[in-house]
Amino acid sequence: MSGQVGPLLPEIILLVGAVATLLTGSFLPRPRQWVARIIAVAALIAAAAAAVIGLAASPVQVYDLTYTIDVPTGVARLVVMTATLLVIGLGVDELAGNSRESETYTLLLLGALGTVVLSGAADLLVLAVGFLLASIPLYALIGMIRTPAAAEAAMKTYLLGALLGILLLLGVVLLGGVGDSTRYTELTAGLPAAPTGVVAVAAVAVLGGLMFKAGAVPGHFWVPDAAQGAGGTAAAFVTTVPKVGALVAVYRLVETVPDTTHLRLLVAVIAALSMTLGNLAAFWQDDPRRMLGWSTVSQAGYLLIPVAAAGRSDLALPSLLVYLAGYAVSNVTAFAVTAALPRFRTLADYRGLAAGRPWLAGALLVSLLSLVGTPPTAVFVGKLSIFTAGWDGGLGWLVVLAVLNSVASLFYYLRWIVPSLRRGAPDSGPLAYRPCPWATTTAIVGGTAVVGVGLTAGLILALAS
Amino acid sequence: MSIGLLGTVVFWMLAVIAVLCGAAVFRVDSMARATYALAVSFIAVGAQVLILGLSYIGVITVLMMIMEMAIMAVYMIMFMGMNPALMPMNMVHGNKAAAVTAAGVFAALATGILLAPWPDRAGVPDPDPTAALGEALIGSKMLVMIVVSAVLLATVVAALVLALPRGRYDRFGDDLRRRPPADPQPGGVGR
Amino acid sequence: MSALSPGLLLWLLVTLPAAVGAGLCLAGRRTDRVAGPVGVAVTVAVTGSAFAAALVRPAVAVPFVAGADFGLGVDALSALVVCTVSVVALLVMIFAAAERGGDVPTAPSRFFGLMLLFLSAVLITATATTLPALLFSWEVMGATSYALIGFRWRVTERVGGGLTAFLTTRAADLGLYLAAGAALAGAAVAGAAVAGAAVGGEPVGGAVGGSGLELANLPALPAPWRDVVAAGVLVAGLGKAAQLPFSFWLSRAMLGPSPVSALLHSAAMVAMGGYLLLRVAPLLAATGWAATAAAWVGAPTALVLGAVAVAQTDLKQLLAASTAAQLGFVVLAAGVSATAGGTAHLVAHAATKALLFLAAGAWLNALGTKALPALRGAARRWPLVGVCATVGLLALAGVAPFSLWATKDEILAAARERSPVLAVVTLAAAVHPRRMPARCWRWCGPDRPMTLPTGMTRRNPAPAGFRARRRRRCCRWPSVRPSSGRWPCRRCPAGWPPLWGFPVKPGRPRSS
Amino acid sequence: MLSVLVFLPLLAAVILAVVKMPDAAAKVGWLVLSGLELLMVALIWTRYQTPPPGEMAFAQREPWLPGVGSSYSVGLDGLSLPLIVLTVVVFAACAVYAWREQHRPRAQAALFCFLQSMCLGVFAAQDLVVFFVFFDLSIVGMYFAILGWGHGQAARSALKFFLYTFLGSLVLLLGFIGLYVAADPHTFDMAELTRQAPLRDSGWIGGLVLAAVVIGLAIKTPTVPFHTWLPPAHTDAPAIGSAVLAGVLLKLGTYGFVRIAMPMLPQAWQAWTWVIITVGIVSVLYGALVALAQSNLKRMIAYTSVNHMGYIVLAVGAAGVVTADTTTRQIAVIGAVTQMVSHGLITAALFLLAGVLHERRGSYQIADYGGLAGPAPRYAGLLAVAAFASLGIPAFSGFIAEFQVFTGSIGAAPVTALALPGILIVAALFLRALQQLLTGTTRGKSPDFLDVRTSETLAVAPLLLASLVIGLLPRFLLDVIEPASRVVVDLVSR
Amino acid sequence: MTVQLVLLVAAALFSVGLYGALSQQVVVMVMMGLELMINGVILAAVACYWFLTPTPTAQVVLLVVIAAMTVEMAMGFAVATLLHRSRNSDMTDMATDLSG
Repeated sequence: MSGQVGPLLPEIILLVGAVATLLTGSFLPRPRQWVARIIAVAALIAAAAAAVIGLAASPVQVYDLTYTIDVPTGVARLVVMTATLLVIGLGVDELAGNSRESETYTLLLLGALGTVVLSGAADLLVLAVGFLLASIPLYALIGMIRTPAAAEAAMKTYLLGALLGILLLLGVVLLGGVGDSTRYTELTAGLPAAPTGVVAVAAVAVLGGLMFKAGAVPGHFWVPDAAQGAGGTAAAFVTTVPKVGALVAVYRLVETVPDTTHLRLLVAVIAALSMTLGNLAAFWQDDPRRMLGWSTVSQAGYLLIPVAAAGRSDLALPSLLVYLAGYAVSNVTAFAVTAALPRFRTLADYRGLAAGRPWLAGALLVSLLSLVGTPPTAVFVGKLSIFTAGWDGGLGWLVVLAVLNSVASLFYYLRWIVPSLRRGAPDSGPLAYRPCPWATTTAIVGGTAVVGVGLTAGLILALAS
Repeated sequence: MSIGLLGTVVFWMLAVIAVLCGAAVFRVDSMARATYALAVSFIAVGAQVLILGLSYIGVITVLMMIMEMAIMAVYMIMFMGMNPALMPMNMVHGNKAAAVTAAGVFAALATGILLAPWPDRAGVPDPDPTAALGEALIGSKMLVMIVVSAVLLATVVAALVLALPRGRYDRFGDDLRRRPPADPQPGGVGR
Repeated sequence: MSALSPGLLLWLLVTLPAAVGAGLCLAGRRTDRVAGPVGVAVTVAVTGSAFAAALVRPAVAVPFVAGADFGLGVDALSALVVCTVSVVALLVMIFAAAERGGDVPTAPSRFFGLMLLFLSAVLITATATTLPALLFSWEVMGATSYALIGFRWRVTERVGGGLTAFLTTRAADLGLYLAAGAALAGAAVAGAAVAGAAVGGEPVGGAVGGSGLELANLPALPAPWRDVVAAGVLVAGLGKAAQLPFSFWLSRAMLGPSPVSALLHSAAMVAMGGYLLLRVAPLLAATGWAATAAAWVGAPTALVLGAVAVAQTDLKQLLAASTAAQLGFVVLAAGVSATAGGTAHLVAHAATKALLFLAAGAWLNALGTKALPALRGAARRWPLVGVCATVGLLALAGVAPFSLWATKDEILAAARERSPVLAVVTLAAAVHPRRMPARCWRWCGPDRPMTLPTGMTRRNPAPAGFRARRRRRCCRWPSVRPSSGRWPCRRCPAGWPPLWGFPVKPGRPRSS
Repeated sequence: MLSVLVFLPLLAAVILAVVKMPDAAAKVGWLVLSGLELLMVALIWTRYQTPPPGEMAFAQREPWLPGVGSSYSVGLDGLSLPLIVLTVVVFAACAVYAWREQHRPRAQAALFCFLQSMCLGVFAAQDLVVFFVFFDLSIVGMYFAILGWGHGQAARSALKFFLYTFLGSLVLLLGFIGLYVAADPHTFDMAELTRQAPLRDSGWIGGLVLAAVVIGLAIKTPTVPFHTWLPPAHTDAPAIGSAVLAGVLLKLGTYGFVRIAMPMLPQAWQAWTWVIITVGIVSVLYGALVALAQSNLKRMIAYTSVNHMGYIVLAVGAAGVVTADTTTRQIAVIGAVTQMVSHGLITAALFLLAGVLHERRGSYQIADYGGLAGPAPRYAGLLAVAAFASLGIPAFSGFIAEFQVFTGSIGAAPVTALALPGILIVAALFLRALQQLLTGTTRGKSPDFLDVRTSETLAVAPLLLASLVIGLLPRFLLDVIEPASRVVVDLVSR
Repeated sequence: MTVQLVLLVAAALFSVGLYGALSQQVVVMVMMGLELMINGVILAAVACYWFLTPTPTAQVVLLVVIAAMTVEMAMGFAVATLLHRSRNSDMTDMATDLSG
């Protein structure tokens, strides 16, 4: 039952890496904190490697069936590791020499660990603690730069997270109470016999908590604030990584809870609300990060489509994973561009980017078009497959709505793309200002990855199905 | 297994106390009193837990709550500069909406609770629940506790990062060699 | 020639002028010097080929669009028409090549190029045996006529004349498109009826579609489709032939250079309208109603436009109106199945009208006007032209020894067989032309010295350079004496309904 | 071979975009690429053998997205081969025309190479996802072409274009997904979907999927009432952008009708064919009438595109009237495909010539010019020839196309004769425009108008020559199209 | 004494806490509301343990809830401190820089 260390190697590496980063960082002089960064990066790479090995092995459930290591967990691990690596890459310029650099890496690793635990949880209690582990570093990351805006964002995130976390706990308590167990395997058997109303309320409560992590309605209020107020590193992390674990967790939850609760329908409605609200709110934003924040809300809506089709379509799970992978890379890349130009806080600032910084503009273009869902970028295959899964799962109306939303989203992404392609003033625009090198490199790597994932998405799909 | 008549009576008295004190938290006119009311509410629930046979958990609930209230008092004195006993307060917003929401939630929950066909008790409690809990913690639920440990680590790091404006480099210099640390207020607490 | 196979001969007949014409157009100014001689030479060759083809009677067909071949052939009817066309064209070409002062010398290469293209289109029309081939040349004919009428492009009015001509005839051409569709459908129905269920498998462009679009097979189409085809062809024919209600375009088309007018309206475009109806006369007859309709359009046109012609004071307008009127007889002939008479009338009219147009053009070149009052005495000044014109006019009037007298009688006879009322109308129409030459003769006759109204240049909207050039030309004609700018207009009856498009008042002369 | 043809321009685009080089080198590179593509496409044409029904020539299939039943699959038949050739020819003309481009020529060359690759990809695609990928990317490429090299209100027009066509492409994607879901086993493979015709007995769902596919394609085509993006996009696009947009991109929509909508959804197509025919008739007449009302040359040409595309819609609609005779419907489809090629050649030439106006004098207003034939006789000649070709005068390809469209359509559905006046109106508007632009006294912005340069002539003349060749000797083209059209009609009659 | 009655008490606590969390302006007071909600959850968990599933798992649930409470409160204090230091305010309503 216990002591199965091998399959959990990636998680263990992350935890050990976090501790090692923290301890090493505590004793390092300020100019040499890069050592902590190396440790963190090494831990992530090692964990990713272990995750790849784990992916090759057959699915297994460890710790008395409370944790599942299967394809979704494996893909989520890889996506989380990759995204966190990219986040560290884009954050070097901002963090290097910062007095909290090593703590930031520690928190990033712990947050990543929490997300991975969420994605692998096969027990409501593991889910609950995973939720905590994924949430708590977020508060600190968001507030890390200590500006008033960051503090405000941290506060909002905290309040919403605590409230919805309690809701999740309530759901866990009730499900455990009526289902005789907290393990999914037993809940699947026990819940159909339990009072439907209670199960439904409890499932909705758990779902509500997870929506906070996914940044979807109704737990979305913190996302744009965090994206705008937090530092570039934190913004990229909190809008990208937690979603991965949360959505896989929701997927497992939806598959566990009996059909009689109509949880799928609720998920579909949440999906519809998220994508619509996120898009509508993003329309007139002038701060690129805040716009991206709202766009991630709408992306969460799209991501919920395959969840709503869980079990109804063979493609539901593969499409979710593909979309997650594509989304993570694209979103981090877009944030990397903002991190490369931290002084540019309005869309108009980006005027002339293509002329002055063509590579950066290329990365921006690719990542935003990917978020729109343009082939051959990463999200395209994701969108294609989630639409297919949604339709296949009997959610035609939702797919139509998603299509309309995609078109609408094009509008505000273009509000960012178009100025960056224009000719700008030579003395004030990007030409006069040197972008942060690490973030730029990360953006370019990310942009390449966006296309790469798009072209090789077949592998992920094949792997997942 | 039953708790007997006396247990039942005490249980309900505690329940009434818990709810009334809970409500009082938002009715009294000072933060200190609110804190005490909250503490009483928690202790009442902790006692209920004890009555229902979970001595270990009941005790840690009570203990934890007392500690927390102490911290809260310290916090208020430290940062809010208020005399906790006397400061009148009325700091609410959206009162009506909040009340309606809460009432609605209660009504919905109550309806659900009353209408739901709750299942019968499955099995009997362990004769020694604390031992059973211990076994579960190192057995089937071990992973939960492992993750909780990570959560606690994260909490420590996160809370310190947020709460402390001055890090180690501010105190000990960039090479961490300055002794004694440069603190505005001497005493080694980093302020 | 004898070495050539008949098919090649036919191809030579139609492609030689097209190729040379296109080449001349493309070459632009570079071939201006040789354009005239080349044009005449090619037309000579075409005339030779035409007569050869008339003897050999070749027929060719190559696959063209889906469902139909591009078929050409010379039969008795077309042999006559092809020869007439080429001879008239030769005459016109020679005239144009010899022209010195008129429109042509401004851009001879373009002019002869377009003329040759036009000639080619006419020849294809005359020899077409399938609907696609017919429509092909039919529309090219319209387009080249547009370019020729608007040849002097600096004068907006002239281009406008071309526009009117093209659009009007094209509006009528839509009938041919309709006819083609209906013919195809009808052929398919017929083919399905014959071949049973074997429709799906056979290749497109095979027997079924192809035969349906052959002109000779049109009368055999099943009923509803045949009527649609007949209607479409009828409209197209009437449009080109400038019959009522399409006749107005012909009046505007008179703005073109004289050789163009001559070719267009004697043996070529207008005549082709009549020719088409003659060719499909069996189809018209097969439907019953279409033949009657043709007859009842032709006869009134002859009557009304004959009257219009008499009222004209502009020589070219007069001739144009009379062309429409004469074509009315041809259409009538088609309607009453008097194919032989109609064809003869067509040919005779072509010869006559070419003569007259050339005479008009000669005078126009010489005098700068074609307004009848201004032509006073012209015949005496240039006796040869005068004699020719007189002969032409007499022929047009249907005076006894000339050809039109005989042909018109034949048509009349056929009409009488069909319907007495028709015959009466036709007879009335036949009377009109007899007044016309007298009228022309009165104006152009030997009495008075001719005059050139100076007002003409004053009113002309042509640009300064143009005007200067004409003044120079005027100076080369010392006999031209300025006189009063007013022309007598007492003879023109006011108030012809504008429906027919011809000027109801004498108006200002439309020359450049 | 086919894949090389498709992806070589993409490779060139990447090289042009990434490698820093002088502008002249970029232009030469683009020309060389165009030459190579022309050679390759000529080779493909000579080696092309009509494939048996249900199969493709030059077929290639590689696994790509096995999870969703999609693979990289390309191939050619009589429907796609002419359009592939058209694409290469039009882009080559653009490469020549752009020889004198001053504004960021390297980026422009890269972008158009990219666009060329995408357009070729759409025509070659034999898998719906591949089709969609190329389809969507062509929109993106065009958007940047208008945005980067347009004039006037280019940003707004480009956005309108993008939003409209992007919506169209996504609706199309919905339709594809519908087909995928209905197929058993689920697949995006075109040949397989065509074989299955999955929604044959599903009643209104088939109609719904067809509606999605048709609306998606109709927006791209565009037909009334989805055409409103077209005129502003054309007006503000650069000359070569307009040429590509009208010459090639519009064909993506109509090609989709014959390639996807008709063979894969035959019964729904039959059921809704009267709607298609109606839309076609309305597009023909409305496009012509609105074009007649334009005072801006480019807008006028743009609206004639709506009219010309209407003929195609009309014809493919008529092809769905199963009660009619097969032969006539085949002729209609042949006419439709011919019209695609013809319109591509002629309209590209027209737009390039319109671009000359703007390049010289900065205006497309017809009233600003007059008597251009004086200072610029060669320009006048080219424009006149192009205009006549466009209005469907015989000896040019437009006649071949329209004749077949009408004979076939009228034969299958006599009501289509209502669209005949379209021919007349288009003739009227073109001749009127010619009259105002070219004839009369030289006035307005016309004096000292520089006649066409060699590069412009070399760009435009081959397009018109190609149109002339097709107009005079259409068999070489029709022999390729006919077997494929027969297959399409057989498929839609199921 | 039934599960319904105990759960009703828990629901009452939860709702009162919710009211507080939604209505209070001071961060610490909001936290008190949240704590009351957790209090309700604890009671519900105990009820579930006693009346429905008297298993060790239910005890672990309780333990996790308490741990969560502790952790959340710790973070709450940290955030409140941060807010207080950076904005000199601990009122939720005064932090309105980020909106839209």
